[in-house]
Amino acid sequence: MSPLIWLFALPLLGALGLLFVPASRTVLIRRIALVITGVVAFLALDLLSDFDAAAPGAGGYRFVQQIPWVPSLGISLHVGVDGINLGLLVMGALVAFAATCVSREIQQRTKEYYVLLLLMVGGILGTFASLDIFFLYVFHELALVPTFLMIGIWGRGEKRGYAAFQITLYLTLGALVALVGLVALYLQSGLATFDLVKLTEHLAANPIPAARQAFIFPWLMFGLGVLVSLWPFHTWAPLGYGVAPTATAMLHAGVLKKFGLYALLKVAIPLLPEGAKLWMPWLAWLCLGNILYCGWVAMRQRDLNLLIGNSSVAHVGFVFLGLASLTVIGVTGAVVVMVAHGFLAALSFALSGWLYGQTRSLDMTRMGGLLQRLPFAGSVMVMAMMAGCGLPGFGNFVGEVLVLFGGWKSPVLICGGLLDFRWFVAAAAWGALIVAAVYMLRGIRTIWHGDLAEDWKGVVDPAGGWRKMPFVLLLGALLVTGVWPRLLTDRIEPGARRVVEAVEASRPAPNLASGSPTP
Amino acid sequence: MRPETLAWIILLLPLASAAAITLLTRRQRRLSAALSIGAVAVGFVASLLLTRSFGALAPRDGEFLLASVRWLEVGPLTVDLGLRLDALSNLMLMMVTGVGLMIHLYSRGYMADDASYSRFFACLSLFMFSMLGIVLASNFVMMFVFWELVGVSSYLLIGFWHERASAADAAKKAFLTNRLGDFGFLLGIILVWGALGTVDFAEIQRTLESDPTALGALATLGGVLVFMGTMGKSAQFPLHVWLPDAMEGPTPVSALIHAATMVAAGVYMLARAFFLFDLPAAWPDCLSFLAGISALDIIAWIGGITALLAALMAVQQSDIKRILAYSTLSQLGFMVMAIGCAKPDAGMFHLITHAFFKALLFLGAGSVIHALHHEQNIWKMGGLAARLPVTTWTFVVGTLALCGVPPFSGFYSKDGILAAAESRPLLFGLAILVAGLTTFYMARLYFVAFAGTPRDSHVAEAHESPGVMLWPLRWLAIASILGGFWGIEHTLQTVLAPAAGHGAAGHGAAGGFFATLLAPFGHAPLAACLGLFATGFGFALAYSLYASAPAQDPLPARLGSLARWMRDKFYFDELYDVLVRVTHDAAAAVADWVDRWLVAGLLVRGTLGGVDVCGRILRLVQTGNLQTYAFLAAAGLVLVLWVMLL
Amino acid sequence: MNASLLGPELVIVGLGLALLLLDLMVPPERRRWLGCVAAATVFALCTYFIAQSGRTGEVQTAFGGMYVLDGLAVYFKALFLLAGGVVLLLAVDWTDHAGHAVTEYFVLILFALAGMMLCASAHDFATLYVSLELVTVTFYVLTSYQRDHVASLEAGVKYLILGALSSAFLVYGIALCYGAAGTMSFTELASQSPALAGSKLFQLGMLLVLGGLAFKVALFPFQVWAPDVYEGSPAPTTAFLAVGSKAAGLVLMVRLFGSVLPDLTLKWEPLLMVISGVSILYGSLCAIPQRSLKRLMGYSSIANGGLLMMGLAAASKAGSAAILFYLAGYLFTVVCAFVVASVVVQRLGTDDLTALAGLHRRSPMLAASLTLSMVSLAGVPPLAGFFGKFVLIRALVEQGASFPGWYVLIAVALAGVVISFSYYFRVIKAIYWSGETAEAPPLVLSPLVQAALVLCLAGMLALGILPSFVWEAAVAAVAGLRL
Amino acid sequence: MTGMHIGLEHYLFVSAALFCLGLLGVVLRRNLLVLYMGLELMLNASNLALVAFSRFLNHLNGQVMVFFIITVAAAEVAVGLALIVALYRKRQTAHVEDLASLKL
Repeated sequence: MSPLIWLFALPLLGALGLLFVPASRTVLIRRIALVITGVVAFLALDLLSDFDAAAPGAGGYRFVQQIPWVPSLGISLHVGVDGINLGLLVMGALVAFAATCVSREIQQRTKEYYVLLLLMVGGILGTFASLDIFFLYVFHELALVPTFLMIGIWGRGEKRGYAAFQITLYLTLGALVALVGLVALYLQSGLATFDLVKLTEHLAANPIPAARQAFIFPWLMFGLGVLVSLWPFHTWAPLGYGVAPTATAMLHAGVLKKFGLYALLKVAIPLLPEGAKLWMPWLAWLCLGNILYCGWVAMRQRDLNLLIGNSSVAHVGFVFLGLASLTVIGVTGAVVVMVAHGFLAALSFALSGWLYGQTRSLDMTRMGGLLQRLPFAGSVMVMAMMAGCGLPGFGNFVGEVLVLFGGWKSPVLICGGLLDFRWFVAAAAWGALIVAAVYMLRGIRTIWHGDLAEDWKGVVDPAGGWRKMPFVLLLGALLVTGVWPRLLTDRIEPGARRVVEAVEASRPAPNLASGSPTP
Repeated sequence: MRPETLAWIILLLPLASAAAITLLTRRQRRLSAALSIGAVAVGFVASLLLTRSFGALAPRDGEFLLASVRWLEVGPLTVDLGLRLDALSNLMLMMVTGVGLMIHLYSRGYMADDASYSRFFACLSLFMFSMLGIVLASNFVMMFVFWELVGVSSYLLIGFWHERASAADAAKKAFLTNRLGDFGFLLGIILVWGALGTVDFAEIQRTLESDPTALGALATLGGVLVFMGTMGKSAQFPLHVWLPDAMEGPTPVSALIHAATMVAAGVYMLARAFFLFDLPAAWPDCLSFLAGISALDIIAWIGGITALLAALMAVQQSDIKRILAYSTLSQLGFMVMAIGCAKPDAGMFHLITHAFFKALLFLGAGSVIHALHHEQNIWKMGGLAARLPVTTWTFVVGTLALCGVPPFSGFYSKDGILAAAESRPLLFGLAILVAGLTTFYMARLYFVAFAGTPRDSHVAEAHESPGVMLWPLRWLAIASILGGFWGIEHTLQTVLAPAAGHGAAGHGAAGGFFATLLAPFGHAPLAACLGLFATGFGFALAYSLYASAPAQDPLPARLGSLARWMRDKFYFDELYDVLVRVTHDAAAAVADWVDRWLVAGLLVRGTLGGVDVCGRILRLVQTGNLQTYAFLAAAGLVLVLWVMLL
Repeated sequence: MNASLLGPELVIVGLGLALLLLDLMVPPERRRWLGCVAAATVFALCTYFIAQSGRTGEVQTAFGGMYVLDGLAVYFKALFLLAGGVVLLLAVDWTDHAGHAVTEYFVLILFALAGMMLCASAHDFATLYVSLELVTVTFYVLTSYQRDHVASLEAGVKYLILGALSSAFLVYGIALCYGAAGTMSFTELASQSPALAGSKLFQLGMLLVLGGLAFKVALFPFQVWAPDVYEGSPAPTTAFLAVGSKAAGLVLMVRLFGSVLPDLTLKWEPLLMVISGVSILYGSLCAIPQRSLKRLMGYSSIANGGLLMMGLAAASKAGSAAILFYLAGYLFTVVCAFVVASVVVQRLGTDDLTALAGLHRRSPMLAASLTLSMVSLAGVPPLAGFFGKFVLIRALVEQGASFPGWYVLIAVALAGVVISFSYYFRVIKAIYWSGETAEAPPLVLSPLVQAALVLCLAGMLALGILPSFVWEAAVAAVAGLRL
Repeated sequence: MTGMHIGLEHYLFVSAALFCLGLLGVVLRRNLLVLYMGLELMLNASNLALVAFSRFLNHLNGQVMVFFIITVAAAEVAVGLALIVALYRKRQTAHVEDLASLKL
């Protein structure tokens, strides 16, 4: 049995198992969840170390296993990893473990909480392990209800009801629109299978007519875009993450959100190359909306979580830019940003969760000087915020720089060639280096530096290994990816290359009328 | 030991020390300091050892060693974590580690009472690591990486006393201003890579030497963008505003980072990548009105303007550290100007000597501040010479070096710059003027703070600093005196002159001691004489105004509003505040408004509300009355029939 | 002539009659066992049909072709029996608490069940009419069963008048069709299908018939009754109404439009699309401000009717198979919701959403069941509702390849589904995080209710996680359609 | 004999008129019982049409159908009247307007 199956089966079975544990035994429940996510994280790391040794199967995937599910519709539980989803899986597993660690803050209704948490984790990891489009989608949707319930039950503040509904409705809308696109793709391929590997091979040889591609692609682009808070469909994210309990925000912003990007990268672009070429200029425009506009919005926030949320939306813009560039460097960079942003978003929300637990408020204007009381949390947060404004040494820098380099050489022309992609690179660099730095530094300045307000004399730093562990883990992961990026890029690049080559190899379907046989 | 290994040791030891202090020895103050100082000391010794196996002081032409690890390899982009060892980097290594060692030692005394002693040394070590990374970087991306790391360590050190609002603000400002420069730097790097397909210095140099037009129409733009990095890091006009504020950091930090090393990184980068700037002018079509202006022209003029502006500002400051900060700005402008005049060797020479005497001056100022319990206003000092003898004589040595009095090191290096500017009369005149101004404000500082009688009770109680702070002063004073004779100039000429395309001039180390002593008068008599004259004039002017130990500055009365403009730094801060407010902050406000009211409000909430209202209206159909239902059903059916059948 | 095909229907009717007789002999406190016996018998029959469904292929007819037993009929009979069985379980529990004379209620359910099963096999306008009326007339009584409740009576009267009105349309339509085609036999109609599609008179008749059937499925323009009747009727009745009656209408529609008159279907695609689109929007929009659970389910029923109708409008086997699958999932889901609603109304006296507050504490099982049911209705994997919607969308997108107008309907359906999330999830919110009532005592569930819930949950999950079995059955069942 | 020939269309016209009358009764009258009569009228309109078609098509099925309809209608009336009476007992009214507690 492929270890990939255990990766998502363990949390799902764990969720099922927890149902039978009496609700009063909170410590036991917590420990079970910790053990399960810990084992999963270990398995994922083990996968990372075994990855290069495992023999690659069709399409460059490793640890492949396929179990027929609904044969008549061509659905099977097909798992396997290449570098791209390997990175996401490892990231997801580590974030899941960290999220379980920080869930100590949950005191009410712990059993329900951990059941939902494990369900969400299982769904997330299942998504990135799947090579079947149907399961890719299904696993992603598994997390929808837990998200809703977790925000509603354990969320903060009066707005949580509205936020829970908004996030649910928005995500549903995006998912459904994407589903229509996926089904259209499935039907149009004429292969009657949802198997990604087979579809990729088949469509490389027999592409869908360009006009159909151009029609199907926007369904995927906008549907998946909504899931990833593509501008202007982004407002659910800051609000939702702002009120969500820590672990939910970590998992959702860090990992689950990457689904849309992942599907865009693995499904939409390689299978609909002509559509991608046609629509990528639009995506480039919209991602500027993410990078610059949301960065500016973040500058004006008073609530720390809204700041982090908006900055997370802005970071996602880099992934879009990398994908839109349709170059190996850009796509690789996009995946690196996905992984690094996963760690970063999780770390940021974990820290803001701790802070909220201490201060019961995230209103930055009321804070100040907290670094004096919280040297550990403060230092880690400063580092996280530095990572957020693209400081070298953290994974985000590598990803963003790769995206910029890739974008510079992008063949994509915008407005029929009036605008070079390089202008977008310049604008994005402005967003990464200046706008991000402005809001991050302002955040550090208002929260951590300056005089310590009288209200916060009682706050305490995370003490003890277990409390510090999630922060250290995530920060360490960020550092490792930043210091030694080849850990990721060497594995990601072949996958990215396949995607880009699929686009480059595609030619508009030959015009039969004018096609004359050459002697 | 192989030189590559030594280089790795030099680079990584400070990082290891920073990590060890952060993770392990945060509570053991002495151990932390020892780790940090030890790392630098080993680095210094290793740098010296490198000269033996490598020969910084007797370099062979254009050779370098490369130690590299492939850091990133994606598609057509490869980036090495590469160390480039040549005479230039070796010289910088010695300077950075040497001055760094002095300042580390000094900090042990200066920071002794601080609660965050360990954190300070951790940050210093982190800074050393980043700075050495810049020095050793073999390609643009690596340099950019360490460039940013230097920026962040500077941020951490300026904001070291983060509980002080002014320090926190200054740190933020420094980082953001640097980021503006880095924005251009990064774009420049990408641009160069886009045209040449590599980021490696050696490869770019090779390509550009064989084909100076390889960058095409983007050549000058690329150079200017990369130069933006220097503008940020070396605080060149118009990004100079952060450096004076950076004096909020502890004084050793000001000495190390904001005088000797980090701010010099921009100049070092210009010298390192000189081949990129020394290209024929070429602009893309949309910028064709700039045709004919080369990157070096722009660099020279930016340097010149910075030197002048900063010198003018320095004249009317009353904070001892700020005077030195503006002086640093001014000298950095000098260096940049030298490079802009196609004499990177002169710029680099001044960089090294400046590091010695500016570090000395800052440490001396630190000693004063330490003795006066953090009093920094020179108008509350006076008569320090009597209370602080060692500090005073070392300070005087530094001042003389800075003013360019022979035979102090500053004379030789400044002379090189003046000579370089000779070819451009306007810049030359400007440089002479700045030289005069430099002497004027330094003499003013000396007369007001050290000479005369105490103006404040603090001074009377002042005691000389402990030995751990004084010894670095003494050593640096020696270096400031002798820096001109060590053959640094010759080394630099050998390394950089070919790059500048002028051939090795060969003067400097040739001949005996006296030949060296008087060399400037030999090869550029006009520059040397005028420079000396300006120095003398500046001193005379300062003497006439300040030697009588006035209680207040007599200058504002004579200069009127010009003095106010000087004092208020020509209102650049205010101007930038307004600029940021009408551009970036306004954009943020607009975006926020749109987001809040149009996107989240009108679009999202509006849709939700609209759908809700639709539902509420539509369900009014459900009146509960049976006959309404029957009527609706019948009417609906009739409607269907009508549409389908008619 | 093969009257033995009617065996199962006869068993059900016979069982009903037997129960009526037994009622005279069994003492009142024991009468609930009669319901249990009925449920057991129905489940047994259901198992028989599920076993049967594997052996479709040959089409058997009886009564000169008026009655047919093919894959479609078998599939739907299994569905009806399953629904009937669970509803009987629920009815036993409900009557336990309502304190009414019990046996008649079970018997009426059985008769309605028999009517539905006959619907599944109807192959002639006469059988269609009679079987449908058997269902309808029984439901008149079932809806108004709580004679001392004004709401129940009102629901009954509304259902009565509007049901009769729809029957009148249906009958008049049948008359016109008969006039145009000269026959009532589906077999003969099928042979004239292309010609009839052009006849105005026949079209008029079929439109009226469609109206009559639309009433059953709660489709535009006959959708207005559903919320009122759902709200007022006893919960088991509503459950049966929502599942059985809707499915009865649908099986007739599928047979008529899919098997008998495919040409007309193709011609009427726009009409069917409009009907489904309007129903989806009407149901979804009106449900938004709704506070009563049962009434909410009424609107939801309209929207779901519209969704089901999309499968028919797709005029493809994939679409029809999607209807079949969707109905199977819908059965478990809706019955589950009504089991909870029934318990809640009995114990708490109201089905207002505010009454659900703290339900997760008072009865985790009820809370989880209702949650899963809502989630499945909304269409979230891994529950039955998701796969149903998935195959429906697939059928629509398949059509969209030829005519982009389908994407308008798809967009409407997506809008409807997204809106539906808002009210389904509001139920979940009401359960889990609105105004906690601290001292509310726990609700103890009777074994029957537990059994019903477990069955429904198992069905929902099974159809969502392992949809293959039922999906293959649905595909096989529609194999005989002429689309 | 100057009898006019009565054709199918005449029957159908009468039947349609009856149907519409019944429908109007359902929609316009306020009393439940009268309303119910309207429904019966509609059923009878169908019966008339069926019989007419049956006659003109020379086909007996229509006639048989009518028997079914009458039977079913009888059942419907039985249940319906019982219901209305039950309601009347409860509410002392048989007016449609009074029957609107379930709404919105």
